Amino acid sequence: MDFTLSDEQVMFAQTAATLFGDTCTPDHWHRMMEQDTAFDAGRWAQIVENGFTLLLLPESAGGLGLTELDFALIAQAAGYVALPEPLVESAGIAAPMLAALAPDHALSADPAAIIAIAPACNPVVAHADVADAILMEQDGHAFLVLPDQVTLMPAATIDPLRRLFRVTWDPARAEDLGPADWTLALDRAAVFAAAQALGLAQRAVDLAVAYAKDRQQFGKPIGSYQAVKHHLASAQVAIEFARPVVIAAAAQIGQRDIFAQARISHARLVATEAADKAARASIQVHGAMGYSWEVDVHLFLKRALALSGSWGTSAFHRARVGTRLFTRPTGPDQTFAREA
Amino acid sequence: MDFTLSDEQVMFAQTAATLFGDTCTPDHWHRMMEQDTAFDAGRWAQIVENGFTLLLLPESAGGLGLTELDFALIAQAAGYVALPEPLVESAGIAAPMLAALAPDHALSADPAAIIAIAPACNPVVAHADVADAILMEQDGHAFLVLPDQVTLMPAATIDPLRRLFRVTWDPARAEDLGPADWTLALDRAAVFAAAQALGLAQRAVDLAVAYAKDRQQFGKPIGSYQAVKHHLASAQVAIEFARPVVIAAAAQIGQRDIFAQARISHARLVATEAADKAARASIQVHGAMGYSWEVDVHLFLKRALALSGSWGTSAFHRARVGTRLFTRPTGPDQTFAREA
Amino acid sequence: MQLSYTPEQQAFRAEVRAWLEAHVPAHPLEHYDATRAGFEAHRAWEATLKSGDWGMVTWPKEYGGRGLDLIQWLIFEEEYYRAGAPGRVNQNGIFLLGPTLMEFGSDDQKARFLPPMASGEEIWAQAWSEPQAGSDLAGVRATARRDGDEYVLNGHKIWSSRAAFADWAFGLFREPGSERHKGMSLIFFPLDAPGVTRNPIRKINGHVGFAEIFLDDVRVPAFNRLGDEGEGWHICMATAGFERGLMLRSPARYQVAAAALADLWQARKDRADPALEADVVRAFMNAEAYALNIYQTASRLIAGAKIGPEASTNKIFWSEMDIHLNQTALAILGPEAELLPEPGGHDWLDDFIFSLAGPIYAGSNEIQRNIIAERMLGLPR
Amino acid sequence: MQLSYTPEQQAFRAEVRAWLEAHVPAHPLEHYDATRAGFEAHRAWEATLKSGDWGMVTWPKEYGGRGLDLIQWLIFEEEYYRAGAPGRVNQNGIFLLGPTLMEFGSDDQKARFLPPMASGEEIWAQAWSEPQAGSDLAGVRATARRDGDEYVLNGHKIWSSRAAFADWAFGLFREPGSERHKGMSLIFFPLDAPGVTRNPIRKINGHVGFAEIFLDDVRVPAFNRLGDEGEGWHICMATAGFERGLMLRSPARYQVAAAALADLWQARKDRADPALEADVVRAFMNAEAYALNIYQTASRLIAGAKIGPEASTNKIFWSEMDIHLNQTALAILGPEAELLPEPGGHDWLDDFIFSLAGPIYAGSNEIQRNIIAERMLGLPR
Repeated sequence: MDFTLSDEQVMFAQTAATLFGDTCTPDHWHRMMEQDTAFDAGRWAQIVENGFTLLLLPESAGGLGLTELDFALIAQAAGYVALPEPLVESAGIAAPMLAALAPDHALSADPAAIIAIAPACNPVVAHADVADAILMEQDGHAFLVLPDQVTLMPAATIDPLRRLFRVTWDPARAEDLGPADWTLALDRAAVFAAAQALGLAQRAVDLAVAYAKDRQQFGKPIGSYQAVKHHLASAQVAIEFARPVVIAAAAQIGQRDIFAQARISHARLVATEAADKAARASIQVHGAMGYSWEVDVHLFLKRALALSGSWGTSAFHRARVGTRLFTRPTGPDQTFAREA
Repeated sequence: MDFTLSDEQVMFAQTAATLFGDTCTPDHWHRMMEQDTAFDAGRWAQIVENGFTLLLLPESAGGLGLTELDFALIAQAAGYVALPEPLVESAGIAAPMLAALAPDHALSADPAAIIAIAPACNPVVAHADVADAILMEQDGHAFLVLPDQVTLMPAATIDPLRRLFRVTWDPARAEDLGPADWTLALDRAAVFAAAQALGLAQRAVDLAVAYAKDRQQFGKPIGSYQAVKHHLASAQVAIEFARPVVIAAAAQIGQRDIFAQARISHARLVATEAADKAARASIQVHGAMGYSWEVDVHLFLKRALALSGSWGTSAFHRARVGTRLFTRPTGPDQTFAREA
Repeated sequence: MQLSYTPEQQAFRAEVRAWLEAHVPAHPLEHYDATRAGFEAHRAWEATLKSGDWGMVTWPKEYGGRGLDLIQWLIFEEEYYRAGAPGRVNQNGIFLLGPTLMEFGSDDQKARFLPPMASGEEIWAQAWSEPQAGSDLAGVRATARRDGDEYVLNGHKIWSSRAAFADWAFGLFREPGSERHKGMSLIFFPLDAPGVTRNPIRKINGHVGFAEIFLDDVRVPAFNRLGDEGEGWHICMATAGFERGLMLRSPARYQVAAAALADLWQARKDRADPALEADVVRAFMNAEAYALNIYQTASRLIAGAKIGPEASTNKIFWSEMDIHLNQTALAILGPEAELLPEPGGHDWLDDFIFSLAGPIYAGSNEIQRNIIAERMLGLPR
Repeated sequence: MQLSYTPEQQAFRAEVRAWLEAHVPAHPLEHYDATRAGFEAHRAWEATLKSGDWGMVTWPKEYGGRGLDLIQWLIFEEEYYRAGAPGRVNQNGIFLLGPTLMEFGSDDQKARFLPPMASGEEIWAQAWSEPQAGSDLAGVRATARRDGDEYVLNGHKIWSSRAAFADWAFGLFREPGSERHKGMSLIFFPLDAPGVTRNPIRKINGHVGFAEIFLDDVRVPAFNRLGDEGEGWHICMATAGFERGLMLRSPARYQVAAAALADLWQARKDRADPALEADVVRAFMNAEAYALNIYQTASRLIAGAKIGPEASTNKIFWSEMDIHLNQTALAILGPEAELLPEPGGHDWLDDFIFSLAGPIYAGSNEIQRNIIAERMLGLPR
């Protein structure tokens, strides 16, 4: 039993955090929004260069063969900067599915390839405009469709750094890759959404703390008032008790049983709730500033909202926890129990 | 349209508040608890003398012929002192039912008579030990049973000033009063529970305010800290937005339609919630003192708990509001709408 | 206690309903804060209202109003929201400045400012906050230097509602060198006066919602000062009471929203989380409770009572219920919550975003809780 | 990261389970705070534990412990709660005073006090609070006047857990004339010493839960002072850290409670509010999250980290989850919520009442939120 990250994991995550932090700054968000784009090709190239897109791919396919836990740490760092690029969707969910179904596919050999993914539960497809291919779910199969085989209708969304599309496609013209493990895809998506949400939540708190130290009212910093302190302390408590769940869920995803799935769904629920709570507390602490477009807290609120809706509703995830709770042994010796 | 109380209503309620406040003091609670009793015969005599038991009875039966609104104001004053005696159960619910079913019954002629009432939804009967008779629900009928016709088994409860009993009785030996209006009884019980809860809630806040002004920590009264202020302000908000619902519910009870019933259930839900919230805030503000038997806040918490469970669960009352919401017109012109 | 309408009140409701049915635009107007065209369309709507004598219904007749009592006002609002009539671009005039002018203005000031305010010819912005003076309004730094019969205004106002397109603004200015609550005056200035620069500020939904105003030696006549010199704080506190209180937030808007939420639930409950029904019922109860509270307050005011710090409880209640209501809608929408609505669809997302401003503006909820604790409950400052 | 137990850990679990199955009393003991008989029954249980070397499992062997690491401690606790073993009357010794003595005590003090503490021969009460010193512990007024080789103790302690029946107490006393954080010493005194009077205090469930202690010229040897004279505040803060933190609140108790809640739900869901299922699932998730958090912290501490202000987040989380869990149970019970249980039934009512103390004791949640804001987040005091 050892619930600590390895030095390598911490270092790799730190590399990602530094890269993201250097390039995905408030100035950069503003520039992207002014230019009405949600994809920075230069940053994507750096992401590819650093090997982040290869992380989950098997070594046999030229990947790094690392684990969902390693990727979750990167996803958390991506959340902390509200990363616009589809690192999580492509390298965390779609590419591993493609590699499992068609290990020799040309797209699997290209670490820069962007693959979008469309499970039946999502009404729209994220990042379809920049994707080199899309994995579509139908009758449990995965179909690979190329940009010239689909019609994309933009679906306007609240998150200015996220692009969604309704996709029209013809299964007869697409490549049927056969039955796919959509549950694994959903589990990965849920864990990485949770990890991003942790990053979003912490950034929202950090932004508010910085503001509250600086902003003076009635002759002292607003951060010295109990009301402000307690808003932010409560948000931090939510983060502290979501984080170990997310880490455990990521570490146990390979277990592929109802215990792991319940933990994954638990992680998704509480991490997105923490992000919503932290973002709203942050807006409140920022006062009117927090309600303005200029101050970037809204980006974190909006991304949290997006992550809470896709890849299974909250009711779906709560039901998975309920199934585990009501049909399997519970109690203090069951925390790390496995399916018999 | 006039949403104000009459001067007579205010004065009558003030009379009750003064009587209760003079006799039902912290010292008196403590004495009753030491003597392990929940009934003070002297106070009951004063209640009777002041006509409070006659309030809802028709003038033809020697009553005052006043309304549920008048009685609700008395019930609120009773809540403010956590009145132990069964004024609400007997004079507010049971006696009017008896008067409606058997206007010439000898018990109706006795203003001091205590009548307990046992709807099917309650697993136990309150105050059965001091009752001159009990109205039992069976198959929609009301049966009047006398003390020598029942066996009482005490059911231990959390509220030290409330006595509950499981009642064994034989319908064959009881007086069948025929089909009774159990819905009206429940409506009255719910409104008066809500009114008592308002009183409980306000007392809990008032006790905490008095303590917080006095208690010093870190060199100033704890009531000057935002955390304490905001706990109590939030409780007061809950009270302020329960009160008009309770008043309107009491005033509209005679309407006997789904609109009135939804409002009654609404009143019961939010007033008992306000009492729970206020009592817990009060305990928290009192710190360890609030957790001790000596300080009386616990009486208000416990009575609120009792009122939340009897005469229909919260789910039952929420369902009544839902029925009105989902089957009748809603919107801003419907606040005071009636069944067509 | 009489919780039903008189025949006169029922007739009045019918009159309002008929007029609105005949006059409310068939298509929603563009938002008044979004573009000049939207703003002017709303100004035209104010003129239409005025033409039917529905502009300033609670104002006394002598000032261009209809002299309605508060129950009639509530009925008017119910019908107004029920009809889906346009938002009131004139809100600052109706609820904030108009009543303040009536209470503190000279006869000449009332004659000059109230009629064009009532007709919508002059639309007003408020200019309370400054970058360093938000919750702490006594921190205002903008100055009004007296120069003969004029004031020379300098400073930087922010979060001014309507200021992007409005004609006039009113704000607090202090005598140079004065401090905190002293030496402040409430002064009106035209937003097209020389020396005034206004920059729109975008809200987090991306739409313009406020402006900041820079004043650089803006000259206005001393006539534009409301009340005595240095009385600004006192007057402003009275105005803040109006703003927080009964008048600004009509219960009808929440009842309309709660009804829309119930419709959303009915339409989607087969595929939504069953646990959300309790929240839908709760949203309805909240809107009802708010309406009942306001009816009660209105009755008390008609009977001669004065509104006190309980106005702060209203602010907290409506702001929290609004967030809850919209969060429930988004939860029902589930995977579609992040999508903007189809044209003509209810924009729950925008309502949610707007609701987040509730606990912040018009006195943050933290300030309101302090007020409740100190002025209602009597806890020490 | 390895989220499964080693074969050694599994074997250890089996060993604990077997021993507890053989030794846990068949019937629950009377509560240790309720009567002398209940107290002594628990003391006897401590002796039984000691006989199996299960008394002070986390203490080093040299002090009569078993020297378990924190993961083993968690496994022990899981089995202990799973077996429904008696509450630990020795809690103040195990988690508060024992570790503090090991860190700050002299060798002679350790030799004198630790062995009887480990065996249960001497049961300890804590005596921190005073009527005017609750959250503000630096407001302590009780005095320790030095008189040769002795201290003369005077004052009034309150909310002392176990003090009604315990043998010894430890508390803060100040040098006469000293103020606030200075001049305080941590001193042990026998509760049967001349000049000590103790009055039991009833909790809101009507049971004795604390006592107040009056000290009137109580003489103790200077040997009974832990650490240097005037170092009491420093030592006390270290102890408060132990109390708040990892050690006091084992996750197993909440997991047992969450499992019981799920059983209650399964048994009654046909007649309970369907909306409560979400709360039952939430209670399970909370207990799981708390356990995972503690496992993570235990792993970090084993790897050499120190526990910091994040202990305050634990306090808030467990206290709030405990209230939520018990409120959910009462809501499921509906009309029966106010009734005390049948003999042998789960006493949700008492658990609920007890949970309300959670946000108050061991540093109120208001104080904990201040600590999180100031020490974790770096907000100004």
